Amino acid sequence: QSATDGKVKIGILNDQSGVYADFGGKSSVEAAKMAVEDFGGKVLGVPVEIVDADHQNKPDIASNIARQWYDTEQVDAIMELTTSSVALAVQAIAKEKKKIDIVTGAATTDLTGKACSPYGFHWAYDTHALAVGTGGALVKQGGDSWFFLTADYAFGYSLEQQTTDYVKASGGTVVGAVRHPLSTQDFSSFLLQAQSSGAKVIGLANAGLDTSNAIKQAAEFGITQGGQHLAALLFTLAEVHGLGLEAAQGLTLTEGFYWNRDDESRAFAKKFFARTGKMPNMIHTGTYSAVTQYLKAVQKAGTDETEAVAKTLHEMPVDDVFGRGGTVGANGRMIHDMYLLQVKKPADSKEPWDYFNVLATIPGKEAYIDPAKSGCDLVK
Amino acid sequence: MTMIFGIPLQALLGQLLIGLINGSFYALLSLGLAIIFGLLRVINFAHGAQYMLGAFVAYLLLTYAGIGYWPSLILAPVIVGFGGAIIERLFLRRLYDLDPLYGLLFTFGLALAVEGTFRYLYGSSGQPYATPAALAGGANLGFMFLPIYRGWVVVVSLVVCLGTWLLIEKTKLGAYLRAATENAVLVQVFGVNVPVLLTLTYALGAGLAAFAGVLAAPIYQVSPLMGSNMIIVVFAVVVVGGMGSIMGAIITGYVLGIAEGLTKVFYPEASNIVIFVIMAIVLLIRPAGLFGRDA
Amino acid sequence: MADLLEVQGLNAWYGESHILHGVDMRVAEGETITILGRNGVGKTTTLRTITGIVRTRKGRISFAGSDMMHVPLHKTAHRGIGFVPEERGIFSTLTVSENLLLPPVVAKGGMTLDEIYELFPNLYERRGSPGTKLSGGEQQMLAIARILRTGVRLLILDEPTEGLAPVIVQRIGEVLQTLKGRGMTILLVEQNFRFASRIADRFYLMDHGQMVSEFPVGELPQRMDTLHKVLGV
Amino acid sequence: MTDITETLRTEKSRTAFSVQAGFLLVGLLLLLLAPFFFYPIFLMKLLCFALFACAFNLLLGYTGLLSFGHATFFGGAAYFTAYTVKSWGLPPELGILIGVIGAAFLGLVMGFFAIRRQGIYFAMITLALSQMFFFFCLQAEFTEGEDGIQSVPRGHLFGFIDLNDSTNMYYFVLAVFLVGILIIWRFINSPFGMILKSIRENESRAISLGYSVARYKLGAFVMSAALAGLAGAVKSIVFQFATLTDVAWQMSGEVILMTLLGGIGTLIGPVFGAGLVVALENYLATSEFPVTIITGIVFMICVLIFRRGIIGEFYASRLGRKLGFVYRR
Amino acid sequence: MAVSAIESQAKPRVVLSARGLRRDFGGFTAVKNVDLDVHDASVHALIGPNGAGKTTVFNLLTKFLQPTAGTITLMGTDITYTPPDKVARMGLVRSFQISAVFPHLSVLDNVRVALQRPNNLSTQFWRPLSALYRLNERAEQLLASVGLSKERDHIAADLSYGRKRVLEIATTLALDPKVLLLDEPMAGMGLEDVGVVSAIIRDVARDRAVLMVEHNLSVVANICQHVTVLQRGEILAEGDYATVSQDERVRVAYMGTEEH
Ligand SMILES: Nc1ncnc2c1ncn2[C@@H]1O[C@H](COP(=O)(O)OP(=O)(O)OP(=O)(O)O)[C@@H](O)[C@H]1O
Ligand SMILES: Nc1ncnc2c1ncn2[C@@H]1O[C@H](COP(=O)(O)OP(=O)(O)OP(=O)(O)O)[C@@H](O)[C@H]1O
Ligand SMILES: CC(C)C[C@H](N)C(=O)O
Ligand SMILES: [Mg+2]
Ligand SMILES: [Mg+2]
Repeated sequence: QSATDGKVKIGILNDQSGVYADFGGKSSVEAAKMAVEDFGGKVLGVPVEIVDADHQNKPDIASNIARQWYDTEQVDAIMELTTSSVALAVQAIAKEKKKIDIVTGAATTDLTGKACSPYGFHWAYDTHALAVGTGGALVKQGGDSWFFLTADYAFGYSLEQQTTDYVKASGGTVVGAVRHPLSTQDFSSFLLQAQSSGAKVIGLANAGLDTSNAIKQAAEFGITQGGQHLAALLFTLAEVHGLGLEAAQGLTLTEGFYWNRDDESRAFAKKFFARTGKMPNMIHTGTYSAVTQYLKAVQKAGTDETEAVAKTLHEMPVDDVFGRGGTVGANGRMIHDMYLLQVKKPADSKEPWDYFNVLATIPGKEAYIDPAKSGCDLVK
Repeated sequence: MTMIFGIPLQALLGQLLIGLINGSFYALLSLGLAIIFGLLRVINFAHGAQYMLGAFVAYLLLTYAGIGYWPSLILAPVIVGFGGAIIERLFLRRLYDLDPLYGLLFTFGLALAVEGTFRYLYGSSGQPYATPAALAGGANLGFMFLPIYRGWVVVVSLVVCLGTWLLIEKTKLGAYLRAATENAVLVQVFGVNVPVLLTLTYALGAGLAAFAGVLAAPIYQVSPLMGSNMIIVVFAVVVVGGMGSIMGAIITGYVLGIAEGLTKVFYPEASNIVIFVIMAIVLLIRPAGLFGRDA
Repeated sequence: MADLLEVQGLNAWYGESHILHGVDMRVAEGETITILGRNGVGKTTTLRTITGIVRTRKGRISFAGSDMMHVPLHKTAHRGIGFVPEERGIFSTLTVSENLLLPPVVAKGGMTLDEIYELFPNLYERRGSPGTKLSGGEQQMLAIARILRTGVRLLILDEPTEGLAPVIVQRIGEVLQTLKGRGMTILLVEQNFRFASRIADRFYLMDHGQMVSEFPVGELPQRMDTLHKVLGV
Repeated sequence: MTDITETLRTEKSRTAFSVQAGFLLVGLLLLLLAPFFFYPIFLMKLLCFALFACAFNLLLGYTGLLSFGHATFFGGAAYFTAYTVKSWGLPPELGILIGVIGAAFLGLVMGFFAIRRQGIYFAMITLALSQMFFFFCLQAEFTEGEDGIQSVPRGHLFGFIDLNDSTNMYYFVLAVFLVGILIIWRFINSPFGMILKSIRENESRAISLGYSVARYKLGAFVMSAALAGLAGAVKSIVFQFATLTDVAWQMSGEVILMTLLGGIGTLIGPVFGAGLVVALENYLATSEFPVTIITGIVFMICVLIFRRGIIGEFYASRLGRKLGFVYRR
Repeated sequence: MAVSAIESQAKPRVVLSARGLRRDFGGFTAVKNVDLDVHDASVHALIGPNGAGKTTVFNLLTKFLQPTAGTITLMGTDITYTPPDKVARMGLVRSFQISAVFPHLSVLDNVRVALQRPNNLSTQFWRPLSALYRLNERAEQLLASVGLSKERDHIAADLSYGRKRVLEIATTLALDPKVLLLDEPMAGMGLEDVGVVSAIIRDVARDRAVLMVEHNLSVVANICQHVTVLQRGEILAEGDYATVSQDERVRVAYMGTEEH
């Protein structure tokens, strides 16, 4: 029993220089390396190797790298895959080449829906979980009319769509939406449209710096003073840190992990902080978890051969600092609890990186789409 | 709410104002391009990079030297202009005798290298730059909430554009510049050190771009690619205006900014391309541009 | 008389094409010299090479005793050479007075603005209008006037009467006479040698990039026939 | 500006002819054997870009027009092909044909506007128009925004050659490349090419001889666009992808670099230029060092001291001349 | 086509005519009130001091410049708004003041380029260059007629200035034009070439109209039947050489008199 080609190699493919670089970026590579070290550095008697690359959020660059990794560099699994367009592209290649991919960085539910792969897994979070978490919370607070600022690609559409569904199901209305290209710098004219729409909630169906910029500029144009509410549908610790508590306070957001949750998470975070100088968000930790689980599966399957590992991954329960009590659906979705968080006021933050109050824990079953209803044709 | 063509007045005026703000940047940048092109016959593709550098220098001054917005507003253009002067002396100068396309290609390469370097050093995500305290906040104009800083941008860009225009139209140095634009050799025969004039002109153009960059820093993120997105639109502005006159460059900049703002109200899908569409129409009617003279 | 300008074995090229093939000439202080020659023989090129505009050149040019071959173009004016080009070079975006004030004063002895306006009253009337709104004659006057301010020692003129009405030609002749009277040295290219004959002290005849003969104004009558032939008039 | 082809024609020297034929044969052999030694996808990418650069050079090198908008044709064709193959289920050869026709049409439209101005203005106008096309692609439904058109099936060529097999795919790309080069070669060395050359040499004279210069330029522009489109269309089949990268202005810049680096106005220079750039990018793709820094610096160096490009310098060198090459611009 | 239709009728004596031609550059009027009739089978000289507007008139007639006012008629067809390439195809062909050859083409190719269009060999992009070989014979004839046979394979740029002008004339003749406009065809030529070119022009003008700008008055006296004198954009005098050269105003403005 051994690795088929004498090595086990994991590729971390993510955005390391663009608008989503803070989400994961180089720090995620560290998280992956930590996972390998914590696992003992070897599996089935061969060393585990991590390679990484920056895909600049461009699906074509990502595909080229992925192809080359799978074809010529004996990479066994590719992980993280920030941003949905990239993840969809790479998952398609992985499926065709019968290789494993575990997505922790992208959000679209298509990955485990119509684009699902027997060898593809979706690990940290998804748009449905965000819609349920953040969208749901705001609707409950009375935000029953929405206007969306949507990133113009798969992720944005799916986040807007699922939040819309949720809002409508709760009796609310959506009064309009504008789409903006990835990495937009000036949101002012979009914000003016949102402002004059009169919606109670302006839903930011975007991510990363796009969201941060939109929030900052909304403040500049006095949008929150005007009584409208901003919903950052995808926002993590990293962005809160970048934006600062002053500007971010009061935002409601949903993450799959919070470092200050319990002792176990704090211990992990401390180690991570020592290596990267920042506290982990759900994507860093998700990547750690994905690498760990993959190695466990290889170990258990006794081979790095794709079919066997994929089978094991589907069957084996997840239990680590990230995915406590997680299970993997037949569509590849890892189902675990999510946390509804609120950003603290600057005065309430007791230590560096102490940013959130945990408002609620959303059970995995609620947060994620039932695999049977996901539209994935692998689920009978 | 008052409506105009089915559009709330508030939205219309708001977008117009935003168009004017964008127009301020277009005007500053196309002005710099026009000055450089007029004398050096170089289409300065690095103009976007110099705009970005202006913003970055301001950011770096703040981060590493604690120098704030106001001094940066002067310092950054001077620094970038100085860098431009060096580039002109060392490289651009060698290209004057060749097809002007080489100047375009050289500055294109320069832009790539500079932007690449900053992306390498700072990532493409961009750095925040705070609005100076004195200009923070906003004023409620009734139809919209105008951030004071953006109002300042419009005013200061108008002042700088007019100032530059006066410099060129009303001073001795400006006369040299205009004369050299027409016939550099003759001006040199008249004892003017035209090579130095060329250097100064390039520095001035680069400095103007950098100035626009500093102005932009608090509005947008300070990001390595902020200029490359801008420069192509500015090229279109320049084609529409034609390279004939300084005033033409300024006016076209503002007008197209506003046109873009209006499109955002009436047909937002086309807002990104409206300037290019206008360019195509102008080309059909007046190939030399609105203010251009036939080459 | 000392030679103010001395040119020896001057060769010049436009790109690949070799235009001047060893021009030799000298101009004494205070003298007025006219270069004659058919179209395209290199008269303009000679002037442009002496002023330093054409820089692919070989040979020797010395002015007031010092070598000019390595003087940068913008320094020639400061050495005391003033050039009025064939195409006059009036700047259209500059007003008449801006045009006038453009060349720097390089030495004492130049005319003041007032003197110039006195000499060319019609320029004074039009001092605020853009250069190219002037008539051809006015442009030519402006081109000459522009140099007079600077106090140069050698005035180089390329076909100053080209395309001008006879009255204006006459006016320009008078101006040049005045300058001559003040002791200015003048080097002139002229096709209209009847005009030239009234102000020049000496002639050079140019052909194929060389000076083929040289003669004082007195010999003009007996040279008329050869000139007619060579100049194809 | 002359190269292999022209010496063939004037047959100035027999030895030169055989030397060049030798080069050609060796080159061909290398291309045929390459997939046994190199990663086929890399080779296919290289060939696509080489064809793209040659098509671009047809315009810059032989018509004297610097287009800064060729990404439009390359990327546009990629979108058309990808869309028709994926959504309409067209076979690859038809998809490619549609891509080429689409690119030619885009070339006609862009050319119509741009031909009105010359030199730098031409460059700026093509740049602006291609940026307009970029925004169109960004917003149009069928291009699927930032996602691009993904998972384009490679399908079966003429119904029976399985392009999913990378060897088949490679030889198909090679064939397209060779046909493309052949077309360019014929185009340059044709009566039409002769007129193009004379227009570049002296435009007003050509007009005074009764040639409607604008139409000839437009013809060359459309041809160049169509061939650039061919390259893009094939690339979309190879990579099963069409994305915004291919229509972005950086792509237009890249193809200029390839051509400049290889040698403007030489038939095969751009092939070498493309090879170098693609290899460099491949090498740097997984390193952190942004490729644009290098690209930019190479650009500057080329413009400052190396304007003839690799092949141009070689032709102009003593060895090159001895072998019977001529470089004149 | 219109041209041949007209040709089949009685040949008009005036083949090219302009009425009230005017051209402004910015505020400056380079040409005004020019009426001009160029007759078939004759050589017509346009003379005048430098800057008089001769080249500008050429540019207007050949439509390289659009007149600000006035009309131009070529063999009965109004060409005031016809583009220059079309005008050339109608049979009005010009040469340039600065020699206009295709510098990097061979002498033969220079002439062949001109022959391609009338032989419908200019748009084929699918045919090899050898398709042009059938033009060689005609091209060589043309070269021989101007004495350039020896230089057939030279690169045009390598020719002397005078030979370039000769080549330019050969190229122009290749189009078999009805009306030829020659801008200073002999400027900068050696005496030998002047003779050759004068002879060619005279020969050519047997069944064509030639309008030429020329400074060399002995040439004008020799070969031109009509002379038009231009000054500051306006026509100063017109007629045959003898008349014109006696005209007092012409002598003052152009040739110069002892007194002015
Ligand atoms: N910029 C240039 N590039 C190339 N050749 C030139 C240039 N200027 C002039 N020539 C050529 O150099 C030669 C001499 O020109 P130059 O202008 O000196 O003649 P000229 O004697 O002044 O004639 P004219 O009486 O017409 O002014 C001519 O053959 C002309 O065609
Ligand atoms: N494109 C232009 N723009 C502005 N002015 C022009 C232009 N072309 C010619 N001119 C002006 O028109 C006048 C007539 O010029 P043109 O070239 O027709 O003279 P010409 O009679 O041919 O002279 P030459 O004998 O020197 O060739 C000149 O004053 C010239 O400066
Ligand atoms: C990094 C990201 C948060 C990107 C986003 N989740 C997406 O799926 O496209
Ligand atoms: Mg001259
Ligand atoms: Mg002329």
